[in-house]
Amino acid sequence: MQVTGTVLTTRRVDAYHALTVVAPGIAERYRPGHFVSVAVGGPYTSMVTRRALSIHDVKSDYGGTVELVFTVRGAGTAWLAERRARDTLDLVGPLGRPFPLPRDPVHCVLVGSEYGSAVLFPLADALLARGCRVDFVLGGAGAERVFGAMRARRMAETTTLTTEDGSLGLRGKVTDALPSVIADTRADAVYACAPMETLRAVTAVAMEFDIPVQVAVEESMACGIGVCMTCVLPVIGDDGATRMVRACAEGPVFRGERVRFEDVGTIPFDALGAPGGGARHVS
Amino acid sequence: MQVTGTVLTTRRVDAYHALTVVAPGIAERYRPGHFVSVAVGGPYTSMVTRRALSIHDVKSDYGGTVELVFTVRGAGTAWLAERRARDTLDLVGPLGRPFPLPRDPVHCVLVGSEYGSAVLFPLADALLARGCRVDFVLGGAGAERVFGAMRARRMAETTTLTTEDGSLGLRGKVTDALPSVIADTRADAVYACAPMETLRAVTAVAMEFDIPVQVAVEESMACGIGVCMTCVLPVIGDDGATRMVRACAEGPVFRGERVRFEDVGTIPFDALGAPGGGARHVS
Amino acid sequence: MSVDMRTFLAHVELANPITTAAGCASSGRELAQFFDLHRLGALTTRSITMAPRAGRPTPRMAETPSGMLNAVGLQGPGIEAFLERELPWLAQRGIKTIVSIGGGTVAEYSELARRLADAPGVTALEVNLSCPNMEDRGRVFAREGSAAAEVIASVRSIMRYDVPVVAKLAPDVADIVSVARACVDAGADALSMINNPLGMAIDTEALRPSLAAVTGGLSGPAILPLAVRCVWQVHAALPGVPLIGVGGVMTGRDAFQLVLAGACAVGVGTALFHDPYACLRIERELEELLRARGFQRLADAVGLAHRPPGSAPRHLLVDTEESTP
Amino acid sequence: MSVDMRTFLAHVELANPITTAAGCASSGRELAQFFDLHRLGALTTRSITMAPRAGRPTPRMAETPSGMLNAVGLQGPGIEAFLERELPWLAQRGIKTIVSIGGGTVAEYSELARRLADAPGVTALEVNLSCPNMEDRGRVFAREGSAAAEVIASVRSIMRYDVPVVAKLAPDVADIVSVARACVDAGADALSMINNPLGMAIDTEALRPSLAAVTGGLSGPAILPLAVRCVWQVHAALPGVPLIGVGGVMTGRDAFQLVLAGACAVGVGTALFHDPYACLRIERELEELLRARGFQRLADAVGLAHRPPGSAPRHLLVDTEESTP
Ligand SMILES: Cc1cc2nc3c(=O)[nH]c(=O)nc-3n(C[C@H](O)[C@H](O)[C@H](O)COP(=O)(O)OP(=O)(O)OC[C@H]3O[C@@H](n4cnc5c(N)ncnc54)[C@H](O)[C@@H]3O)c2cc1C
Ligand SMILES: Cc1cc2nc3c(=O)[nH]c(=O)nc-3n(C[C@H](O)[C@H](O)[C@H](O)COP(=O)(O)OP(=O)(O)OC[C@H]3O[C@@H](n4cnc5c(N)ncnc54)[C@H](O)[C@@H]3O)c2cc1C
Ligand SMILES: Cc1cc2nc3c(=O)[nH]c(=O)nc-3n(C[C@H](O)[C@H](O)[C@H](O)COP(=O)(O)O)c2cc1C
Ligand SMILES: Cc1cc2nc3c(=O)[nH]c(=O)nc-3n(C[C@H](O)[C@H](O)[C@H](O)COP(=O)(O)O)c2cc1C
Ligand code: FES
Ligand code: FES
Repeated sequence: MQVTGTVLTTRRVDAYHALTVVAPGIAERYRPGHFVSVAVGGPYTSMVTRRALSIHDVKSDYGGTVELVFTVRGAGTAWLAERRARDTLDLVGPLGRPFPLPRDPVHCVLVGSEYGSAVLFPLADALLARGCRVDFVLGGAGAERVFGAMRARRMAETTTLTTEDGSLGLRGKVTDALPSVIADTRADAVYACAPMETLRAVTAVAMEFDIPVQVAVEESMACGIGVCMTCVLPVIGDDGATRMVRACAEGPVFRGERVRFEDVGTIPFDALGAPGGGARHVS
Repeated sequence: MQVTGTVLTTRRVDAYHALTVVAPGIAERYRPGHFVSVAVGGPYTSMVTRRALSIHDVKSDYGGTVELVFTVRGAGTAWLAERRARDTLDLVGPLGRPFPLPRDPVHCVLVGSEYGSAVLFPLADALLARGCRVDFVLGGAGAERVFGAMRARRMAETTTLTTEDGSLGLRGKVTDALPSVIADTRADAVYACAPMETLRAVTAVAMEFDIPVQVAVEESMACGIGVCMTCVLPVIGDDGATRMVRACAEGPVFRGERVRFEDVGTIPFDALGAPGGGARHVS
Repeated sequence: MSVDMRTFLAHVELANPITTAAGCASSGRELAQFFDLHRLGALTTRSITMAPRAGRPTPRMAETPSGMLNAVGLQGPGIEAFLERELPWLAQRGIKTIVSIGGGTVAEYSELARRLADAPGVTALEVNLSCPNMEDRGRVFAREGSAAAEVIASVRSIMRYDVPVVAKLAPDVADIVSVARACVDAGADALSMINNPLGMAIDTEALRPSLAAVTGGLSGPAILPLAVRCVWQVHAALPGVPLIGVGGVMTGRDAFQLVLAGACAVGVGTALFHDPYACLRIERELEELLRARGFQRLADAVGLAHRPPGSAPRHLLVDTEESTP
Repeated sequence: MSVDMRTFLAHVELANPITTAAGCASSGRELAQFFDLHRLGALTTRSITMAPRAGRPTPRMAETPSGMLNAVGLQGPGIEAFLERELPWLAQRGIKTIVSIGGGTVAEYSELARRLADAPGVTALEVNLSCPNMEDRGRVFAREGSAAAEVIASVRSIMRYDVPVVAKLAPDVADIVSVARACVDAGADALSMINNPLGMAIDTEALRPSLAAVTGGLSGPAILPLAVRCVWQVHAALPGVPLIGVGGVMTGRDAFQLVLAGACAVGVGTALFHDPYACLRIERELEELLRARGFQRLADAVGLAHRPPGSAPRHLLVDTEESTP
């Protein structure tokens, strides 16, 4: 659904911007892992595409609010960073396939890098509500780019932090720390949100431990609602065939081992409908 | 020159919006009749052309301010109407040829319609400073569209108001009132700023009385600085030849009898360089 | 007083002039989550190809000033799956459906037409001529009148007489009227224009083309003036031919420009990416603009801007003031 | 470390790659009120015609999303007055001047070239081929390779060998490369692209075309992706030919896109209407972008985006982060 929400609060969280927006309909339908798409630039803007942002939090005040956490990358996020309380924001959501939750009270490791961590906190809440054990591995380039360390510490059994410059926690990447966390916590499942390269490595680790891994991917999106076909990546289906599927509609959450990370940005020769591919006749 | 000015105050004046902008360099160079061009829409806007607005007033506070008075017509002026104190505004100016002032302390009638009146007040100041007598004829569709009546009354010997709906002053147009004002004040010259149709009629009246008339015209402008050639109208030169001249660079102020009002929006067959015209060989 | 928004694509009546643009509404189901598809004049499908197609590699899109580039490469399930899963879903719900087809040879377009000839639920067939012609060194059909005409003639001969064949044209030509004329002479019942002009962006960080496919189709408001011009020129030359105006329509006012230029229907593409409800909003805004100008029927506005200067706009009963666009 | 911004238009050296676009800087004097014209790589004049021209009626301009339409109709004083008043003013000041010419017949272009052949101060001659060919039912020269080539061949044969002849091409063609090739084969020393694609807007209040001339040329950021694509395609096909990239350049980043696509010089048009200092700003921004990426010479960036994927960007000594564009 589309909502013209009012910005309630804006704040800086370390290197990130956080916006809380009143958006009752979206908050109500929300599940952890959902994202929204935000119109940027105001009236008469030259920016025609929306920006996809994960929902970091929903609250019930004012009929329902959503919180977005983002980093300034280009013109659209720069505009968003200038929003102030009482400005209006045009959101479409909740979008995408949320994180599937385990039926049983299992042990889960939640792995987040940079702003990717933001989407994991409501997931952690949902897991805790089901009696799961939650452990966090959060990382970033430097201390101020590790999002949510404090909150993680309050919620989780353990929280492991990594930074590439060593300014906070272990020096290195989240995937450097992950194996020992999985081993120590006897984890049954991994959830991750991070850049594609990191998700690939997280998936490799989880597969090594032979435990399921759910990853939330990020692909350039023009519509966010499944109609433009710009956000595709190669994913293996239940039938074993690779298809170019939409990150916005079939994702952004996928089972890690199903995503052909090494082929992202290409059309694998054996994908359904690949040019000249024998796979043409699979369907 | 180009100035990124800060909006000092915004207010409504009857049907109009007024913005005072700190723009020292422009205020300093200003002469009555000058205009500025304003960038609209903010960063990443889809509006690529500036909007031309007459300077209504300059003051010396804050190193120099200019005041603009405008009506909302389309998207650009709608955006301008939303500016608030402390916003910045990108101005180029002062532009155009200002009103020529008489050497002697003559009697002048200043005729303005709608927001066109705005540009006449600093002109009146300048005329008064030279010892001229000033009389105003101001009009509009209705009472709230007659700009500056109070101020005119304070400055001028007489002020005649006209409205088309009769809600203020005489029912009718400024040109209905003009002949008797000229006669009563024994006017030596007329200055006018109004829609083209009105300027044409004002010019006709002045010519009937055989007194000079200076008109400030309004033409759709893409650049305001004389480089795009979109703002032209047919004007008779000193040599008697008609040329398509730029309202922004050769104008916006012209001697009324030189403007071929009835041919505005056409290329008169006898204009210099008119298609197939014998005038090709005039130059 | 409500405005009669009905329009005709050849002899097929649509309840209103607004349709989705080909390739911008996927299978239709995605938009159905947002609104009742029956409220569209028609739904236009993505361009269906013979074989399933995986499309082009990513990145497939880049934002440009008031526009975007796309290089999707006709990703889709192929005609088989379309006939099995997508078309029946639309047909069962009675949604007016313009099926778009794309091919690399005249034979492929013809085969697609054959497969669709007896399928229930095809309101009209739109032939996407912006596909590379494999038999002419990949030159796009729409850029060569005779190649375009050959496709249309063959498709027209195959489709049932009561299913209009719409030729979809591209603006990247020296003379759109001659391509339009060739298609109409070959039997096109209507024309749709414009498809995306070819554009490109370069990523100034990576120092490479922004799109994996290097070039891509430009869409969005940036191209509205090109669409208005093409519709105008073709309507002037072929006033009897129904035109679907497409290109950069974001508002009812944009749609109205195309209608005044000569379009009897209007396609909405990129706007859907920004606003899933765009078609409904645009229809409402267009109706409001017509009403405010005293039109009783959309049909009276089609091509109206062509009337000679000085002639009175006879359909204007009232001339009301309009607020800010 | 400053970047070497010099560039060559054929054998003519320009101090930097930024020039005004034809018809967007009037006689030059207007901009001289704002900055020293010597700081331009070159000033390109409006297209000079034989006779004085009054141009088209007003309205001559309409704003469109991220663009504008113009229908000025080459208003200007004619070659006589140009040679008497405008060119000497520039020549005396030693301002590098690219003189643009426009005509309706091959003979007219040739006559213009003859008049300019001995005039001092002509750095290069740009042939505006987007003029209607009176001998071919008003078909624009730029849309027909052979007509364009005929003009270029004649002009080239007349101009002195040391004055480069630049053919200015339009994007409204099915295949810009073939027109480019025809012009180069006919002797063009360089190419400039793109001129305005033809567009149109309709005034939805008046229910008439917004421009008195009905159609007009589209310019501004909206067309940048078309310009990048044309420059890219032509540079790929004719890598040795110097290209002036023009179309929608508002920032150094836009100019950089054209440079990476293959332009060795960049024309700035519509941006001047918004910002009289645009050329200087764009030059500064472009230099800054090059510097930040470790380029020592502009020349090393020309066409760089064509390098095969995987090959290292050898000119990148440092790979610094960039802030918001
Ligand atoms: C499902 C999903 C969730 C996301 N959640 C967050 C989040 O919570 N916080 C956050 O900071 N960022 C998030 N991103 C990334 C965010 O969408 C981009 O940073 C943002 O779109 C960049 O916009 P821009 O105007 O700053 O950059 P520009 O480069 O100007 O954007 C130009 C165009 O490219 C698209 N684009 C560019 N980069 C990306 C990207 N990485 N992903 C998707 N589209 C892109 C934009 O949508 C726009 O259409 C998410 C992306 C996806 C797909
Ligand atoms: C010398 C001069 C002085 C002016 N002074 C004033 C003033 O003091 N107060 C005031 O309210 N208005 C003034 N105008 C008119 C003002 O420029 C237009 O109302 C304004 O440009 C409309 O912009 P918009 O975005 O609202 O309309 P839009 O219709 O969205 O404008 C679209 C484009 O057309 C141009 N345009 C449209 N109408 C006009 C017009 N009437 N004149 C010039 N350009 C136009 C705009 O500049 C823009 O490029 C003046 C015009 C000129 C030429
Ligand atoms: C992502 C995308 C996919 C498209 N796919 C098709 C297609 O399959 N067939 C087709 O004829 N046109 C296709 N088009 C072109 C549109 O139908 C339309 O002609 C064009 O985008 C201009 O309209 P717009 O500016 O409203 O998007 C596509 C456009 C976009 C943006
Ligand atoms: C008002 C105006 C006048 C123009 N006049 C000419 C001209 O005389 N000769 C020419 O070759 N191009 C002319 N052009 C085209 C420009 O030189 C340029 O190719 C085009 O506008 C694209 O660049 P831009 O987007 O930077 O304006 C004109 C463009 C505009 C907007
Ligand atoms: S973003 Fe459009 S289909 Fe996914
Ligand atoms: S507005 Fe550009 S020349 Fe007058």
